[in-house]
Amino acid sequence: MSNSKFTAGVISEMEKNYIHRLASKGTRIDGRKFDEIRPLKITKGYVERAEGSALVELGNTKVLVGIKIEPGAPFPDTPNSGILATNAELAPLASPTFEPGPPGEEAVELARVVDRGIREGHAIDLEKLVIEEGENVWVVFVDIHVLDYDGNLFDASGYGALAALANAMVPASKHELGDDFKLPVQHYPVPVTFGKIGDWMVADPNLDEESIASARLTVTTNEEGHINAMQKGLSGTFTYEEVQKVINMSMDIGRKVREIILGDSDGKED
Amino acid sequence: MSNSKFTAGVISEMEKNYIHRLASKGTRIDGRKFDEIRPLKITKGYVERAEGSALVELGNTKVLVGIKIEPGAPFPDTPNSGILATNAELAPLASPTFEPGPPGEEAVELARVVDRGIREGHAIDLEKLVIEEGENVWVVFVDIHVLDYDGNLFDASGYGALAALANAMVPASKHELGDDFKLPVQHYPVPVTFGKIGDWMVADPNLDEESIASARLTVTTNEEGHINAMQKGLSGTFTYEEVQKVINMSMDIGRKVREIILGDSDGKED
Amino acid sequence: MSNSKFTAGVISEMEKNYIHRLASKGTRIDGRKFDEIRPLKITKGYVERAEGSALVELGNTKVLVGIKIEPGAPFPDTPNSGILATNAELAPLASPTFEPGPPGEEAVELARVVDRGIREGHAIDLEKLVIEEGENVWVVFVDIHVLDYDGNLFDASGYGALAALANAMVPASKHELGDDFKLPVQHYPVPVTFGKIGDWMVADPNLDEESIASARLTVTTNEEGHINAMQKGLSGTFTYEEVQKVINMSMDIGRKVREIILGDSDGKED
Amino acid sequence: MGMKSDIKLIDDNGLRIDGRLPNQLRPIKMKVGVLQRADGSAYIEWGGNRIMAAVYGPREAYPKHVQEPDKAIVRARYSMAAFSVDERKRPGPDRRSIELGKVISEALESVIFVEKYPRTSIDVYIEVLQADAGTRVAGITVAALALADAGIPMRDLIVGCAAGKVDGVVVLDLNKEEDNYGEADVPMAILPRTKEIALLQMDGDMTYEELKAAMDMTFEATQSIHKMQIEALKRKYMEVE
Amino acid sequence: MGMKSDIKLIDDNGLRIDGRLPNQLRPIKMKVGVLQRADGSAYIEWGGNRIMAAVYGPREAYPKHVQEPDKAIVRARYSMAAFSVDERKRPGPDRRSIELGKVISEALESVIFVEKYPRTSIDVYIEVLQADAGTRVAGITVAALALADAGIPMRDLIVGCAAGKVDGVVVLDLNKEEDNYGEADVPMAILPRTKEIALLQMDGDMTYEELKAAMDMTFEATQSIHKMQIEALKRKYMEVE
Amino acid sequence: MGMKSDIKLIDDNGLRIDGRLPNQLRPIKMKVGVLQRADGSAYIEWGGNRIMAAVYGPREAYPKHVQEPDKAIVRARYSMAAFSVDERKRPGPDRRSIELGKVISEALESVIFVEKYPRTSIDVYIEVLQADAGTRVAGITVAALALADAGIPMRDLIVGCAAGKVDGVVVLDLNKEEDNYGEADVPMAILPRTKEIALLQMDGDMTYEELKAAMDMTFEATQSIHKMQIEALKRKYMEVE
Repeated sequence: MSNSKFTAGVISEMEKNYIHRLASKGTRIDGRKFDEIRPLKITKGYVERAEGSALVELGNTKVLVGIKIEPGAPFPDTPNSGILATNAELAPLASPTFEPGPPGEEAVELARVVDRGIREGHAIDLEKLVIEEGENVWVVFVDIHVLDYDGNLFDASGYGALAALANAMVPASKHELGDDFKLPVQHYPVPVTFGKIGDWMVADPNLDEESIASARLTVTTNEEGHINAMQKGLSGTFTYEEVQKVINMSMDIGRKVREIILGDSDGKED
Repeated sequence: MSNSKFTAGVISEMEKNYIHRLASKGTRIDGRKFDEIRPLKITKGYVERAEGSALVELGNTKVLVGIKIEPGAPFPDTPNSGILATNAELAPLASPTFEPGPPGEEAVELARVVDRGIREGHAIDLEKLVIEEGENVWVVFVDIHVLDYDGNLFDASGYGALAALANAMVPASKHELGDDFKLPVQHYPVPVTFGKIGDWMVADPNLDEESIASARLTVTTNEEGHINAMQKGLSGTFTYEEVQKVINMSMDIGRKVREIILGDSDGKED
Repeated sequence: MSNSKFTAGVISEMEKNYIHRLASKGTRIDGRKFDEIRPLKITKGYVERAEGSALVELGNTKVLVGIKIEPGAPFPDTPNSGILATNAELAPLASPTFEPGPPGEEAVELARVVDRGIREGHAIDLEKLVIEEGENVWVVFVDIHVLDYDGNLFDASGYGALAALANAMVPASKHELGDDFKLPVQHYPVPVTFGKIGDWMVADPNLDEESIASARLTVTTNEEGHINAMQKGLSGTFTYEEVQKVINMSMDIGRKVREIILGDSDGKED
Repeated sequence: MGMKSDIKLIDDNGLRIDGRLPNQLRPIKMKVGVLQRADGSAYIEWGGNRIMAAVYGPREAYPKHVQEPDKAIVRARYSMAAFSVDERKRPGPDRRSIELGKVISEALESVIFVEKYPRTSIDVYIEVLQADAGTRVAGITVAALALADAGIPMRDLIVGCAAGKVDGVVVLDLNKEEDNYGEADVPMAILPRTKEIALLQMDGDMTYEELKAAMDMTFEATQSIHKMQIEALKRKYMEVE
Repeated sequence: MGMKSDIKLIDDNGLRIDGRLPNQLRPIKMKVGVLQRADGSAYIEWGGNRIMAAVYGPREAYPKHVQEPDKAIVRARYSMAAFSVDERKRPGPDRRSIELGKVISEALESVIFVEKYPRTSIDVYIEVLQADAGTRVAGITVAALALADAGIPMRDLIVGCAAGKVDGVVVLDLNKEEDNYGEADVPMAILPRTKEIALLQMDGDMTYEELKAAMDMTFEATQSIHKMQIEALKRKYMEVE
Repeated sequence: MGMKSDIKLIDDNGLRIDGRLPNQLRPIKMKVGVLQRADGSAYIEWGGNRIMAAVYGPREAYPKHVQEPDKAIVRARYSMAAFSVDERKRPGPDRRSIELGKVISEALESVIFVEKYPRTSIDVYIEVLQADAGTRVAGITVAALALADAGIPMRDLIVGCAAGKVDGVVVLDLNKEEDNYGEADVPMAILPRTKEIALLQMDGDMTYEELKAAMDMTFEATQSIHKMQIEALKRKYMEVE
């Protein structure tokens, strides 16, 4: 199914033409360059009682990610590994098109793409989360809560997850399992998403751009310049060259975003 | 959401005016006084194979409550306490407006209000239901089955629950855990509900009255005159004085109802 | 509810009259005799990785049955017995009237009728599937996957289940519980279904016949000529004599089908 | 059917564990018109079974896409109260309830003049308050009364009853122990006037002769159950007059 | 309410475990207009509670069969983020959330001029991001601001607050420990102008006099909370001008 | 991807555990028109994968609110039989199936002339009967045949194929062990005529150069898979003539 839940009725034919015309002149509806993301603000520790949390504001898109860490049984085929579980809620307060109820395919895709980025980029050293081999390990729940939807949830959620993980403590003492310790985060795989508008690739599309993009590509790269995950979306196509271009731009932007995520902002919104 | 499932299309504008006019003359559509409940008949032991049961007829409203008691694991934070679990089914045979399917918000509220009355009034001495501390306790299931709906399910269900609990045996021998024993019931918190019609408060509203009431208040009091639970409903409001008046009347009516519940009627409907 | 999901809009009034007229002349729309089933082809081992499997083609009806066998806890009341669990999926690829989603009442009835045939006919010697009494037994999952729907799913599914069971191995070595061994199948209870068209009983009704049948009767008999299960369906009725006639014909047809099921065809479709 | 057990279900005098003869029914009591809101209702006690049935309709079928242009749809819902059985049953329909709802719907439809009420539904709710084997046939029997009480035109007053086999003996109307440890169960629903069979299921292990004996027994029993139905209806409508 | 514990909730000086006097509120901060997409929104910090509310509507009610011909329907949805509580909460509504959504909807409807917008819905989403007891009354308080921000005409700016009993003392605005180990909780919602009661629940054990004392305390507190609401709205709309 | 293991996936001769060269496909067999009821259907065996696809449509989209006024909607449903994998899978869609259904729908829509059939749906059902890694790309490949068999106008016959990295070597078309214990997987769907990329996912760890090598390998392989598609269609339609 197409992404109609995200964009239904958001934009008129006239606006659509206007955005295309701007693109042909090298600019965007909010004045950004093609490879420029919106202002990014990350507030770590927004929810003090969660084991880790971060509020991400990417332009007007607002996502809160909270981490809970609890002991649990390991999967039978990975007795020596902690568990990562990622969930996304498109809370209906975030958009008139989000409805209450169980997660739809958009929420499922969002959760899985964020999960793959963290998992395949080995962001967390899961082997350090074993309490007793084969019996008891730490389960890391990453819960993504979308609060205000103005496009590009993949990136906002991915940044929130990384920032929240980076700031999370394993609550060992609460369970009488020794001292609390910092969640072992070893890599920072950063997703960057591009929308294809006409023949142009624009970074971090906002809602208006997302509504008229023919295709979407998210590339997750880590601090070593390796690629950890990709996800193409929508019913348009990319050429080989376009994909290569997007990968390169994603790496560049990813580097800058990683610095912001690793920044020492820590505290509540004022 | 409003209580539309309960009352949709039940009453015409003309009947509504008629009921208001009667109220202004101090009487009600079925001739009762404002603080008079409908005839109440309680048949204990209606379902012999349940651990306890009671059929309540409150006017034409008919509710069957059954108790099942089974061993189970205690909640981690209350290792020294049995468990109370209350469920309500608005069976579709009881009303043209009840539909098959999982419990709606009306059934959930009903179950939770009855549950709170029993729980907060400490009707059952849950500490006497521990089999092995932290390992095994008795779980008391209170299942409310609405059979015929003519208004005021809160009270009919609450009376049925109390009567069924009062008549319940813990089936210890069946589980090879010693002799059966009477469920330890120590308090009798009795709910009484009033509907607000115009500026009048009427006890035990029937379906017609419920349909036109602007607000509803249930007050649960015990044999010591203490208040254990309150629940206001519907989109109308009460003044402070009205609430006080309802509480006082509920205590009075509750005393009489408690006698009927504790009465020795025990046997099947003939 | 009627069987509208299966047959909705399948057949016109004209076709209906035509089939009735044919029946009155002793024949059927595809030229078969009343007690003649469609060509039956069974391919055992179609899915090599399942513990057992069979693809059944009964005319144009196509059903794939797969068996998975895993260790699990026995039911408390049968500690000395393995477990049989049967499930049916009316996959939406099989018919324009099958919809994605949880099993509807047709799928539930299909699974339960196939399950009863196997269970009540004691096809599997479940007592030989105990690993450790009261602790661990083999659970036999029979999964029916309907691929192409041209009528009479009960029989096609039943034949597939028997053939797949007959060809299943218990994967003991995979779970370090000794050598693999053949699933102990001791009886072959074979279902045969008749549709009632006018006053005629036709064996193995195809979709067109099913759509106009007033009643349906499935009789499951074993190699000793005993009856193990019956299931009447649809809103028409049978006389006592009609039931007797159907039972007798079912036994006859069942004998022939049993030979095909026990045949040594084993391998993939070419 | 067929759980292994050492229980002797038929004693040396040929009597059953509840003292009945092989062809003897359990005690049955029926009452018509037991609920106010429903368009029709009835209650039955049959052995340890306590079952209530209510009928709503004919009423506009909802949701609209289930409507049939030329007839009423008959929707029976069979459900068991959580406390109706030994071990508490989780509320909500399980697979058994779904199947029983389907076959009971089909059986009831066979007697209702559905073509009189196009685009409507006739909803039959069967609530098992206490279960003691044979609930589906008792449910059909009491549903027939509720349909009559609702004034639904029918070509016959349908009756349900079961027979089966325990300890090798063909017996009528199995109770819970016989159902659990017996060898076969044959629930049926009969149109008493024409003797048509509207519901027929069977599970277990029976020879052809045993099955015929069981069916014969049931046919005979349904005639006397039918008389009780008529009496119950008379009691209701005599009180009214 | 009423879990057994050895925790002393009121110290020898009559102070509570967080140092408050019996009739003292926890710190409260409010902000109006915190979300872009919603028609109205607001945020509240109340003790350790962090709650966001958004309003959509009046908009055509969907599905159509819930529409009322003569008024708007008010649908409040109360939900808690998985990470808002000590032990992770499974996403999706539980029975508590369903009940709270219902009573909050009824309370909010009491102040909205619903008859102005027939066939529409006014959807209020209350998201508890961090929970610290009293979420339902804080949720109503912040929802009132979101409704005002959405320009929904109301006859009053509704305020929620709770009182209760801990260690035998009637206290205002219970925190988490007091809620867990105290003896009673009385959440209320008040129309500050007319002093009407739009939400009233209670659980625990209280005498009539204690209950009146608790209600009096709440009435007084709602007046000061109401002032904070007005301030929060002014801050938003002064910035705008 | 990336479960720890001691399994050596590439031997000293550079061959893979199933004896293939790095750029070698597993054996593939395709058949068009395998089902009677569907408007179009096809079957593929690809290594140990056994997958059936059926197409229904264009038909009126249901429920109505999903209809698009100016085009058909393409709804692919990916599902795995309970017995298709080593440990029995619970029936019904899991999160993985839901995501795959979404990305496959989008990929298929890229080749279908959806604007020709407003207000309709084109439903594609992909049933994995046995799974052996690469099911999504095999599923797209067989779905293309089913769409062609249904006569749906398309601008190209889309082809799926994956490449990846195992033991540090870039390889084509991972099998189950390589998928479980390898380092990266890059499933793609290509329009063979224009070489456009309609599906692209990746997970694992790859350098930019490795990723390019994997994509190159896939591009080349899709050309030969495309020829097999054409052959399969010819076989069907030659038999017909």
